[in-house]
Amino acid sequence: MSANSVLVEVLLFAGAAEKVGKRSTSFQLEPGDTIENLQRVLGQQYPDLEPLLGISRWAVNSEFVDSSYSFRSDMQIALIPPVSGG
Amino acid sequence: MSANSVLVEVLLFAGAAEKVGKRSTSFQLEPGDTIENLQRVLGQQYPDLEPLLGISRWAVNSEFVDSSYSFRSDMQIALIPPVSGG
Amino acid sequence: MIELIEGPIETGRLLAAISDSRCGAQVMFVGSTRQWTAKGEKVLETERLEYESYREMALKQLQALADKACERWPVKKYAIVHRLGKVMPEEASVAVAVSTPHRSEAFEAAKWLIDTIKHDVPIWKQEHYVQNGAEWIHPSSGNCSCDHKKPVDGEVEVSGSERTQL
Amino acid sequence: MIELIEGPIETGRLLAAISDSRCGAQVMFVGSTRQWTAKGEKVLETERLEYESYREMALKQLQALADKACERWPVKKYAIVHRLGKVMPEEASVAVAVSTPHRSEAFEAAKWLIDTIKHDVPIWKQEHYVQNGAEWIHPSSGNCSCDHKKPVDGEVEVSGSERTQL
Repeated sequence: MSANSVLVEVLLFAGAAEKVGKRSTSFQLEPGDTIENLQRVLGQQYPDLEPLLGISRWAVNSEFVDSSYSFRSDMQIALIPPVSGG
Repeated sequence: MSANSVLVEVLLFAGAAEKVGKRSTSFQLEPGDTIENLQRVLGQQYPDLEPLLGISRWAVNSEFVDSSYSFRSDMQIALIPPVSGG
Repeated sequence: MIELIEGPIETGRLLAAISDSRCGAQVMFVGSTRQWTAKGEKVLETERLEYESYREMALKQLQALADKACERWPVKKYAIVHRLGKVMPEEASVAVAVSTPHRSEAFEAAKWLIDTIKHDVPIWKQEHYVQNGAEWIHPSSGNCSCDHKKPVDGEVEVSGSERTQL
Repeated sequence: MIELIEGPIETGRLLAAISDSRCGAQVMFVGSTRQWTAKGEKVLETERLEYESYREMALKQLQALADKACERWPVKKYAIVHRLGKVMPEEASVAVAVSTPHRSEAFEAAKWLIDTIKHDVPIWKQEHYVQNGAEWIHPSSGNCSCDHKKPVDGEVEVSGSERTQL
């Protein structure tokens, strides 16, 4: 963990929150880390989440982002499993 | 006019009623006469109706019929100018 | 529910009538009097519409169309109400509502019903313009804003001779 | 009007909100809890649905979709209301209503809105079956009953492992 590492909170919803057992979880990330890195760490920590992770999207500050997105501080990060509103 | 001729009442609606100046009009028809005959007679009697007659349909007993339809007695005949409900 | 009525259309009644435990989708179309209509460069102002029907045939045709919609799509319940007489701007002249298990079929059935009603049910509107008198609307075939027959935009009256000054 | 609410959806409020003197057409879609769902040979009975959302993002996305609908079609007014929490059979979970000058564009815009809402707005339903416990619904891509992406019929849950017994 470098001196510049950031604490990132990830919001969880629906089936993802159920698998993890809570509605958010935190990770220490390095500058330059991407969504892809975060997704790998999350899957290692919560193997039950893997099937859902593979078909979920990610949002940063209420906008969808792709997996190459790299983190800065002050971001609201959310795992968006396939939606089923309506 | 033969002894067998029938008195036929034709219901008129909307622009057709407006052109003719009444909501129905009667004609003496011969057995075997068709919608086509009726339409010709109606057009001769009310020339103002001609443009509308050309694009109207006919109904007998609340069903659309084509111009070869021939009359019997006890029928409700209606001229149906292009509809504009909704 | 199939009705021709003289007073205001209460859309809540239609939605209540089509509620069905097998259905997840309801689509309702409401047609209302447009006050302002763009016609080329001009904008025409409508004061009111007046509807008349050949009631007996209109009810029979509406029932036949509803039956056909239930054959073509899994429509479980339907409600069709057309208002007759004067209909002021923003007031509803017609409402068509259907319920189906899934949504795409509800959209299709409701659209087909209103398109077909506008072509085959003996109801007519007389448009009363603020400045141009009144005219019965008799769309010539092929001049219809829906894609039921030909996809040509805008309803056109039969001819100038159909217009009468109030 | 864009709302996420906890109580019943009053559809009359939506229709009042979209009334517009330039418009002759209103289309409203109402999605409700289906009690009985055919699944292969079986019929499943739903006791209730429970909805949750990522509220902040859902409101932002709904606004973005409404803006896009107004760009693509001449939508003059719109109303989108989604209910959260418990929704019992035959109760409405979502209502989408638009007003446009003519009807075909109202059908298109309303259909596009509900299709897109179902794909891109972070709201989720948990289906509570009478006999089979509860499961969060997470449709795998390509398994959707609408034609938004692929026209395959029926929503399918991610996998059996997603099912939890109550």
